[in-house]
Amino acid sequence: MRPIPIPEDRHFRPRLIGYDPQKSRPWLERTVYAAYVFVFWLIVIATYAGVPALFGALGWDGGWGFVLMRVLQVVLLFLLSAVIALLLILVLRKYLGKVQERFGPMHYGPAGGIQTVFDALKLLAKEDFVPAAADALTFRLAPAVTFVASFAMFAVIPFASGWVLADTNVGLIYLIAVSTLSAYGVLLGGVSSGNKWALIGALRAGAQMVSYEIPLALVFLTVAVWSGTLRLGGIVDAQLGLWNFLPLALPFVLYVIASLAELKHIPFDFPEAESELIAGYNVEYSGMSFAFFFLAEFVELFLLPALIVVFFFGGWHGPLFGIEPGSLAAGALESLYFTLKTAVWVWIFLWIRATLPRYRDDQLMEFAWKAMIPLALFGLVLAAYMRLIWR
Amino acid sequence: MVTLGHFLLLSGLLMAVGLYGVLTRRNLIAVLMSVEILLNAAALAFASVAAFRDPHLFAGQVFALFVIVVAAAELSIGFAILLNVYRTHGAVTDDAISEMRG
Amino acid sequence: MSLLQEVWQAVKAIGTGMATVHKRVYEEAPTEFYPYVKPELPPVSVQSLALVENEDGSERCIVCLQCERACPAQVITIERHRNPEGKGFLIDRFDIDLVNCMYCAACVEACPVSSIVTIQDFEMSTYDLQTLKADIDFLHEQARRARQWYSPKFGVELRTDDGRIEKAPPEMQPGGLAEILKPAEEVDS
Amino acid sequence: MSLTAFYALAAFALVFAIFAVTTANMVRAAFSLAITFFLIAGLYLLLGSPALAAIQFMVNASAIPIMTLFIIMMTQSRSSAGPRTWQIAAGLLAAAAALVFFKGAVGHGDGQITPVSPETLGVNLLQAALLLFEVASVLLLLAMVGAIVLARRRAG
Repeated sequence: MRPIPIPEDRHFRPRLIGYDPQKSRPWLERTVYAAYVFVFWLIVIATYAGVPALFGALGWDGGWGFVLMRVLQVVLLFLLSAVIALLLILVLRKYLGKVQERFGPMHYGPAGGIQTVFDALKLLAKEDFVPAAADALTFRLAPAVTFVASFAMFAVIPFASGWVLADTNVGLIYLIAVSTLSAYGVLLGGVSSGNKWALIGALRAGAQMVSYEIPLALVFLTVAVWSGTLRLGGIVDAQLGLWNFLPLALPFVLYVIASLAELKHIPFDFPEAESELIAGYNVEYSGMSFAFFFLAEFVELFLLPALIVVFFFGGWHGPLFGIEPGSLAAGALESLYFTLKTAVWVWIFLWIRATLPRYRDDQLMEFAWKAMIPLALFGLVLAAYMRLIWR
Repeated sequence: MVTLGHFLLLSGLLMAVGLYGVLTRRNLIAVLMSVEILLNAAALAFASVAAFRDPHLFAGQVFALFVIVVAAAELSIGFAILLNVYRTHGAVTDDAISEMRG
Repeated sequence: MSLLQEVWQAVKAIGTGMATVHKRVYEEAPTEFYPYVKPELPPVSVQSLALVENEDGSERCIVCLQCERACPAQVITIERHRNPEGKGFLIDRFDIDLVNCMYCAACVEACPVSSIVTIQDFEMSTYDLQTLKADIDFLHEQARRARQWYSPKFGVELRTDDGRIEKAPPEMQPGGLAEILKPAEEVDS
Repeated sequence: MSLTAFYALAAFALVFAIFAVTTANMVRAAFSLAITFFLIAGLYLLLGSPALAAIQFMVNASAIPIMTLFIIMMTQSRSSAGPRTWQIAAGLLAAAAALVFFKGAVGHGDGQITPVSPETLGVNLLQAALLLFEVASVLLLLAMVGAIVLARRRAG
């Protein structure tokens, strides 16, 4: 008689930390999120206060030393974007799970808190192949272009007063330019994949992003007209008395809608509509290349809400409790305010994603050209008129 | 020390590349792309002369802006025409639209 | 309907939807934590098959081949030889191909001595299909591991902690059919 | 340092421009065209004109190559046929002529770069060059209307 092995425990059972099988513990989840935000905050402080202080102490703040400092800051920002992606993917999965009567990831780390780290490791370990029908060079380049286009926006985002890489006086124009750029990677990735779904997804993405660029740029101009400057720090400073979302209510609403479309976020997620296009432009990607597309998407999911905060919700402004402005403590506190305001907006974006269904493609374009652009123009004229009267 | 000569020479080289492209490309989209290089070379020449020799008015920079505008307009019209060519002839090469030659 | 009314309705619909979604977040999910918490299965539940031995360890199966004939999927293979010392037959081979079995329990219905029973062990997932070509040892082992099984003749039976087989109380019997099952008890004794 | 930056930007701009006009793969051509225009935007930064650089970035380096990629997809011309021999000859000749025309630029002047702020450029655009500005807007409007009329699918 053949002996049959009967394992005592036939199932692979990963450990459950923080989940009583009978009930969930929301406080543990929130602690995990807070820990991620805390790491984020520390990296921000290190990037914008620590590194310049270090180089100033070493006396390397001129010439190539300055270049080295900027390089170090950019490396730290890359780390920051990795933290953002890890946190946002986790929050997205947990939140959507709750909405859909599930728990989301809960097996690895406290309350599933390091699930996304393992996911990232899995993506790193996967084979990164190029399909036979693809144009190999462009196919390889596309994820990098997408990521760089999103990442480049960090250059002008002010985390606190003076905490910005390039406090340029063409900041807004730079933002418009860079946000146009992110259509590149998507278009190149889809076109070079040699896959019809990817091609359709890329064409949809291109058309959608180019269309929604226009209201987005018009809202940028409205904010510039209202604040009287193209510098992002200047825009935040101009909101000291009154946050912009009150006088600029119409452009604010338009900005939220347009940035949803720019993010390729539900209800505007045509480029990667799973039910129609499998995954759209990134269907042929795997491994590291796919990870870069993913990273870019979630960095943008942080950056566009951050821009909402900069433009309409007073950026880093908040009560300072008597701390002298300009000091390290004040900068840290201001960047914390900025982070928390941004977190609220990210949450609202996720909430929208959990609620709304997808639009139809022709309705999307019609909405952009027939509603968004006229309204944005109207808002621009209105803002200019109010500015003439009031200031 | 960067001088005006550097920029003008670069502009000339880009102009040469653009001309070569206009004359050798057989796909009409590629021809339009070469024209873009030509226009950019011209804009670069304008902007550099303005930056080096016109410290008050910067008329050259304004003109460079105008060149960019013209480039955008030219390209949109050109692509619209090419789309029509594609609809009637099925391709956008120079062979496709040489039927007038008989 | 005017444009403004339409816009207002759209905004109201979106607001209602988002409020509903937000309320849902704070409610408990009805998720079952399966590998950690075993599900409550009904007493009669055809998850797998087992071959019950008597309490003294002797074979309950009389090798009558009723189950092999009853099986619609023909997954039961039995070989036997005549008992040289007494009456009846001895088992050479009793195999059930659990891969192709469709768990109709026709064999359980056919068994005159209620040797082959249905058990509640549903965790049959494996990396090797060969382990599901159950032979007699496997089927006995399954029966020894099971705490509870069912056959139409004896109803639901339980295995106590010291290994004895007992009849389940009437409330655990299917439909509470304690009276119908009485003649079966007489056959057993 | 500015000389190093100039040589780096100029060399790569030329390389990518040459690649754009010679490669048979149209998608790659459009992409290298975009890179050329990025590098030219960098040259505008060297010229002390961030506004011009940003606009170059926005229009020439982003919008136009994306439109080109679109039209490449729509007309299904992913690859371009190679040039004829006489075309190469004519092209080289024209390029040489252009270079002869520009040879006077070599060693031309050693002037100082005057940076121009966006405000100065804007004020100039709306005061000294107001007519040009208006003409440009009319031109853009005409181009938009013309493109729509030309590209519209006709009934039947």
